[in-house]
Amino acid sequence: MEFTNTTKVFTCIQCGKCTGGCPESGRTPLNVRLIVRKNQFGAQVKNSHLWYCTSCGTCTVRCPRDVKPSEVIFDMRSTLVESGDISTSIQKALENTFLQKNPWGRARSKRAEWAEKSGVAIKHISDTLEKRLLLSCCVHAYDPRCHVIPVNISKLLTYSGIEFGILGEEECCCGNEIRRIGEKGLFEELREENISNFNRYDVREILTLSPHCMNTLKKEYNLPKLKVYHYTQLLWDMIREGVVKIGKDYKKRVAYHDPCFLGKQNGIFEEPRYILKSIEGLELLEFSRSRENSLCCEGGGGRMFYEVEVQYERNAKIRVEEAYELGVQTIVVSCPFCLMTLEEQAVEKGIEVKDISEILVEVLE
Amino acid sequence: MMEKNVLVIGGGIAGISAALELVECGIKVTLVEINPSIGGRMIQLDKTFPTLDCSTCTLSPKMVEVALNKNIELLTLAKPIFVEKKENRFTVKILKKARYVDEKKCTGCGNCFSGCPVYMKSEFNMGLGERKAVYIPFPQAIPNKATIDKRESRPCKANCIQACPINTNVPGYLRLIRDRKPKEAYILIRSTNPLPSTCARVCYAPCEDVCNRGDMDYPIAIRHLKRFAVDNFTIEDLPIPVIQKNEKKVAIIGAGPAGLACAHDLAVKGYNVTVFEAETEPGGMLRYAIPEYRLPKSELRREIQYIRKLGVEFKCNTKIGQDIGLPEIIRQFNAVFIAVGAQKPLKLNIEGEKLDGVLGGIDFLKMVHRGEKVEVGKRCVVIGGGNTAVDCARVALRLGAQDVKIVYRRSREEMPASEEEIDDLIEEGVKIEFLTSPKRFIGRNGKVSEIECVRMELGEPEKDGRRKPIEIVGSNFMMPVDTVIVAVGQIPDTSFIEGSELSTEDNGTLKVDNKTKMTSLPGVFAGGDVVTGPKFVVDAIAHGKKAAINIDRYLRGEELQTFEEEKITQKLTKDEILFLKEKFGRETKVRVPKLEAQDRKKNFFEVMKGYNEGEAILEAQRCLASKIEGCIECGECDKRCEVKAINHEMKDEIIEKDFDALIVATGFDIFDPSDKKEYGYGKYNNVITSIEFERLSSVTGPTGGDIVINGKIPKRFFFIQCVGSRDNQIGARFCSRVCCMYTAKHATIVKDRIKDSKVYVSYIDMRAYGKGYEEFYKSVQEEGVIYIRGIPGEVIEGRDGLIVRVEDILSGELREIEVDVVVLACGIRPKKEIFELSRITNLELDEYGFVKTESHSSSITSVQGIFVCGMAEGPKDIPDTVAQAGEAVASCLEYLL
Amino acid sequence: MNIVVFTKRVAAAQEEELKIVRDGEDLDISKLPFKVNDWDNYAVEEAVKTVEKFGGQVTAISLGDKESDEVLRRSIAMGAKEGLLIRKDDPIFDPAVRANVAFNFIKKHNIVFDAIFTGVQAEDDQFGVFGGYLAALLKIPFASMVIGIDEWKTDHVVVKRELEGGMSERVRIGIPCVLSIQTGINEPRYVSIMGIRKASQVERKVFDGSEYMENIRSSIELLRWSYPPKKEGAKLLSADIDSACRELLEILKEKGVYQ
Amino acid sequence: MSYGLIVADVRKGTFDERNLDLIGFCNILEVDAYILLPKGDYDVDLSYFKRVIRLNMEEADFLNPLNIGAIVEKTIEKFGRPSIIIFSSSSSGMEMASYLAGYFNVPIITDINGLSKEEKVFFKSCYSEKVYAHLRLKNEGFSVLTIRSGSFKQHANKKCEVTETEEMDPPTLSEKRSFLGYVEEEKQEIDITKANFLISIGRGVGKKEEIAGYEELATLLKATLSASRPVIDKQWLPKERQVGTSGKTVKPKVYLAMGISGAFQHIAGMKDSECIIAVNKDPEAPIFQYAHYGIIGDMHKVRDKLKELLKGL
Repeated sequence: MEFTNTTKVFTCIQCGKCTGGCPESGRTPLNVRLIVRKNQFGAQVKNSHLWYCTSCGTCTVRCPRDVKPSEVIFDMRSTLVESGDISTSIQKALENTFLQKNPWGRARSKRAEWAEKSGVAIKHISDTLEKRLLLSCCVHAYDPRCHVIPVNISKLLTYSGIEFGILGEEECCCGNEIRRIGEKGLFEELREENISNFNRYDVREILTLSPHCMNTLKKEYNLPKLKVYHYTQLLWDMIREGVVKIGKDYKKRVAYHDPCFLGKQNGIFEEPRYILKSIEGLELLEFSRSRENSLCCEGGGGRMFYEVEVQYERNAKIRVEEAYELGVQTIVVSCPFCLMTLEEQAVEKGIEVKDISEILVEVLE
Repeated sequence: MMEKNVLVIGGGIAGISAALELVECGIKVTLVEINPSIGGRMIQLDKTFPTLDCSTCTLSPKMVEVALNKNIELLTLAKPIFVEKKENRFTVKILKKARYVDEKKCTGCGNCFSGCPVYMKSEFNMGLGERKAVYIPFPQAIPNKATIDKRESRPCKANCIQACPINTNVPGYLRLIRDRKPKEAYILIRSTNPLPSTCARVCYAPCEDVCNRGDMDYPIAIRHLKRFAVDNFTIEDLPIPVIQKNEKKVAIIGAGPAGLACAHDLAVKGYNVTVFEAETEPGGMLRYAIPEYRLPKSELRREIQYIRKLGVEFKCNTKIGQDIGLPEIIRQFNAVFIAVGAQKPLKLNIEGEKLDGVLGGIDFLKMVHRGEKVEVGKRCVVIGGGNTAVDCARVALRLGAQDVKIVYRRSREEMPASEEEIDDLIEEGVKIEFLTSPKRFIGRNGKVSEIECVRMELGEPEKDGRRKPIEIVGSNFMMPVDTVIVAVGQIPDTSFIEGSELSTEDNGTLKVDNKTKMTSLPGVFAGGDVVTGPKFVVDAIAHGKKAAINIDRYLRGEELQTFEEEKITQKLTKDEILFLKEKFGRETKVRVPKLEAQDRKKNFFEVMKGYNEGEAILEAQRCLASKIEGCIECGECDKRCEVKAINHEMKDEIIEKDFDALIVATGFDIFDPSDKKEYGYGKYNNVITSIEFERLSSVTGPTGGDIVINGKIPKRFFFIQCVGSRDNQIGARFCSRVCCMYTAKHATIVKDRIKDSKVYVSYIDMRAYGKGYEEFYKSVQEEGVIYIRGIPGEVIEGRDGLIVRVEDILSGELREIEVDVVVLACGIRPKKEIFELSRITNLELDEYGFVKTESHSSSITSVQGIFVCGMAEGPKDIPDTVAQAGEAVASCLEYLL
Repeated sequence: MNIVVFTKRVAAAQEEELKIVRDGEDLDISKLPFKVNDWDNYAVEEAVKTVEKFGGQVTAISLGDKESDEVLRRSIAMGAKEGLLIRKDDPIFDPAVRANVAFNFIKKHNIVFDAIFTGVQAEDDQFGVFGGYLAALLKIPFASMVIGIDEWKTDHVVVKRELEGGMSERVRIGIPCVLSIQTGINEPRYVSIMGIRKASQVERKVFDGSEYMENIRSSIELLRWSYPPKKEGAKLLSADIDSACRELLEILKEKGVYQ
Repeated sequence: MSYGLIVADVRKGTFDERNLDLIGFCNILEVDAYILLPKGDYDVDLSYFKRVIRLNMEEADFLNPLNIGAIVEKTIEKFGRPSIIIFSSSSSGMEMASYLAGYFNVPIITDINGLSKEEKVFFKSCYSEKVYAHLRLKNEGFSVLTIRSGSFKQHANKKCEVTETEEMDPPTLSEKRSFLGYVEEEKQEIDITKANFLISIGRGVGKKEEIAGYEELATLLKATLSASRPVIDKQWLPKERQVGTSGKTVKPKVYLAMGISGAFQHIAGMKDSECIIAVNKDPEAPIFQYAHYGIIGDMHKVRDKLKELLKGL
């Protein structure tokens, strides 16, 4: 296999910190350090090993040499993608994204189906004055479980008189996961399509619902003039400024699970917690592994579309067990990937998993 | 040859070595050190590698040598702030920070530390131990003088101290509560108050009235915070001080707050104190007038019990002038303190006051508290508007009266009872008939059955500023009643003075010299309500304490002290308020927890409940004095310093001096691993840094050399190397050079001190350069220390300790190792101050911030006449540092001569 | 060895609501995304795999509008040597016509091949005729539903054909021949966007489709479109488990998965 | 009067039920049904046909598309031109039909599933059943048609009073294609994507011990067992049996989902199945929105009942 060396692999001193912090190492054959090492040598890496990476970014954030091992892995994946040597489930996701701008290949025309559930009038971005774009993730758009998130946010914004618009059918996958799967060309196309949409409608700020979208828009799109933020940031502002008022109790023991793309990769730790702390009766517990050290749910980096071949105890399951031992009744998340992966495991433990907007909508006056 | 003068910047091993060598060569040296003591990092180390010599033993003599050498001028707490090179001389301005302790007077005795309520992390012990705001960093400090760590001035005027009749150090104990030291807070309170628990419940808190925080939002709930301190202290555990008994006997008449306070203070001073009390139990009004729901008697008894333990004898059921005469007492005792209080209820002097069912307020309360059965009937009316009236009404309610009313002739504004008490009363369902006055009591069969009342209106203000109530003619009405309690005030009962030379004032109080508390009879003092008329508990205590001081002086034949009653309190100015609001914002007062009205009005359970810790800390940190770092200028140190060395007015100085050359030996900083969240430093208290480990293992450290963490001796250790070294992300790509070896040293210390310990060291590659180092590394391994190649990715919480996740690179296996302690071998960072120094001296630094030197000579810098040695130039070990100091001196001499 | 693959660009309708417009006369596919016909994708992959194994080259031919160039680029990205577009902007619905056009094209340009691969059917019209029809016109042997090529010799191939009920048969076929490739015969490689971009640099020859239409007339008239009878959610079987299970077995039989 | 020439759908000596659709189709169009049958002992009621033409050739040769042209030529020579030549839309039917149409260069319509007799319009589905195309033949000669199975068999109810049976010698057989034999599916690796009939079990299965019962059911029904993620996660079935976005995408003829509520991820992996049958206790389970048939009931009870019925058969 041939590797591109766009990263700083040669500054790697093989300290092993990447492996030591990797949420997949020890339980799966993924050894980040070894992959970087082999990359230094141009030696063979077993293809399948590359797909264990969840793109949580822990190795990259912590690497003392700033080698960006995640990027090394994405580069190597991209070699596989170029050679066409990828699993059918990943292939399907990519082809679907090419075709319908979402990895499930669901009709683009149904992208804004959630809007009907909101019960409020949702404008197209072109019909708005402030050009504040609410950008949903493909997951929000097509997973019925996650519809509630854009629905809640649009309700909250509408009731608070905050203008926003959506792209509707024109909305297009942000490509965060696509880039991490290694399909750089497709990522570029998605980026171009999105940017041309933003330009066409003179979008001024983008309210993202998924940390994954926020991440790529902020870091990989080069949009210096656009303000990109996550909805927890806006919600906290709204609470702090009294635009929305919390009027009811939420008498439960709650733990907030930091999504990798919001937390460790983008440093947004406090806003979601502020929101939860401002709710009467809610007892906010902390996972031992929280904030920068939050345990990856394993939803990202294409893992949503690709199941690795070894079987092991999933992080989501471990996470739910941690919550169980803490006595948590509700795990609160702010990322659709986390919502889906954790909820799947939490059902059996009798723990609820909720998006933070779901809680907020419950306690509003 | 002209005398040469060299400035050495930095008092660590490099600076000390350089200074000592320079004076050897006849050069005069000024050694400036930014810290209060010289010694640098090396003095913090336990042992040095690879020889495992005691670091303190090696360095201390050199430090002493510096102190003793007349040719070394030592300036501590100092740093150069301006350097100008003129021809071959450097003009240097040195900022010498105020120490607030006169170095010449200070003997280093350490008395000042003990009273200081401000605990701070000890820099010497890397925060593992505490020091006070006034402190000497470590016993071997040079100079061995106290320093006050004053960082900013107190934003408030500390009126609370002034307003308190006994000058309680309120900011001090609030600070201690804030710092989770309620026991220390209690001790501080107790240092001026023998009845803290009582005051914590019933004091009228004049401190709160003048609290500057009240100028901003709400005054601090000081009394409740005192209550918190009291609740968190078991008085039974309070040790009896060593008392030097004398032969002198003092009689105290009346076991109320004044008497108790006086007895306490005199007993501590060694006097034989006998307290005469008419009632069956000591306590006075505290015992017999203040209701149980405000002050549980058990609390009072515990405080009195402590006074008994001090040797005070109580003679109860002994009424003066009845059971024993005053002259008799004066004859038997060397001094007397009269504190009988004001026990006689005032009368209304209206018709029917003698009827059955008409009771005096204080009499009523006493009856109840003696345990006598008092029938109040269904309808009870209390006449009066003071605290006694309120107490009577609430007691009557608790005794079963269904309809309790207070009749008061003025409006609520004029009511002298405390706001809080009035609120509670109304909450409990007592009605107040304002602007109403009784005209006469009408009886049936000799028992009161009705009151004829009349409505009042307010007229012109009287002398005391309150508006005079005037009867509204023809507004008379009848009020049916079963019991009437007249609580319109008390006066002292001074009948016992008959036949003595003592006399009373016109208002019936005992005549004393107000400034000394002595009566006209030498040796007979008086205080409390008997002198002042009904006042507050803390005023009585203050009198008792003042009397105690003067009784002591009297008995020792000293001149009596005169006490000024004047209180100066200062409000914040508008600008100050604005500034403080901006800085700290509005903070709501933490609500004082109390029993709900329906849960309390039928019983005598204590109404107020104490704060829990969280509430107390939250409230205490509102104190403006608690908002500042360092000294809060509470005055405790000053009180204790015998040589009066404390000087809060001291100012920073700038010393200007010329030098022929400079040697920079500013040393280094240690990487702060807080940002490496993955290691949990700051989150888990068993993750420590290597320098903290040094302190922990050092005999001069906080544990005296026992490696104890969280009260336990850890068995499993994990040392992580290269934390903050070879790290691009923090801009430190270099190897810190010393970590491999000092970690090996730590590992061997653990193995040596904890026999069955398990020690892991993780490393990237082993750097053991230097003579004997390789052998040292080998011997450490032979001791059973397990070296793992690979740096852990994270430290997470395990079932029974911390789990270190590390890839053993040599096997490619990810290991999750459970340990008790993780020690982070933090790397070397350039000293923060070097950047400033570089700016003022034009000294060039390398890309990391170390002083750039010529390649062939490691001490020659980019500026002629300025030399460098030690870590300021780059990471190196102690032998190299000392060697480089020598080289710097040699280069310097070469330059100078 | 030369393999010609016919590949078609089709509208991807699976996820979409397909709108019938103009009173049933037309289908509105303007908003649908277009893609390569799934079966053709397998055919291209099989052709590429075959030449990778036995040498030779793959020529991809598409009959369609100018956008059909996309599927040629894709084929090239997968490994086809060249791409030929028989450009015909009006869609040809009748498979017989399509086969005749292809036949004329092959004859006119004297295209030499050892085998022609087509997909079993196209996703849009679902005729499944083109390969067989063309083979007959060319008078060369044919096999459809090919799910495996077991042997490839100079004069013949042995292929596996999919039959019903999980059965398959093995047949030997002389070369040249036409094979209609069934899905599942392989796992088509992923074609990355980069790959397609690179493929764009290979020239695709374009031929005017009308030139091959002489004397060809369609005999099929497409009258209109209609929606199939509307399906409303799941048809619930009896509440009684016994009868529900019996009904279930009936359905399985009807669907031909259980005899 | 012209006739409809049915090319029999036979395989391994069996006369397939699908032929009934062809007969029904002829009946609706009111054309006489002629049938071409190879040598062999087929269990077929010949009274459906006006004429039965027994070809003196092996089944395998009969099913070879390269021979069908010559056979039809010979038939026409002998019996005149039919109006239509019809096949069933089976693997070989389609193969032969397309080749035959090309052989004569005549029009062909495949997979007919309905018709309007008056207009002579045939319906066929396009775009995966989304729409039907209404097609009319304009030609004068004959056409080739293939008929979707199950579409017309209910019309196969007309018997002919007289059935003429003719024997016919085959034409020269093509050597360019020869039948080598049937391939027995090697039962090595299970590939659920290739299965025709999947029984898929989900979280509702509850305990590992229950799995065996479903394996037995799958064996009885000759189905392949697959599962949704929770079952795979618990390692009750191997990874390769997982259906869903992160597992395999399947399109079997029948997908019998038992105890699967229908998470989005799962649906994405199976929604294109031809026929989805869902068994679930919860009538609100999302799977019912995608299923064609549903049984609201306990999956274990359904399993046991099915087993009972199958064993009793």
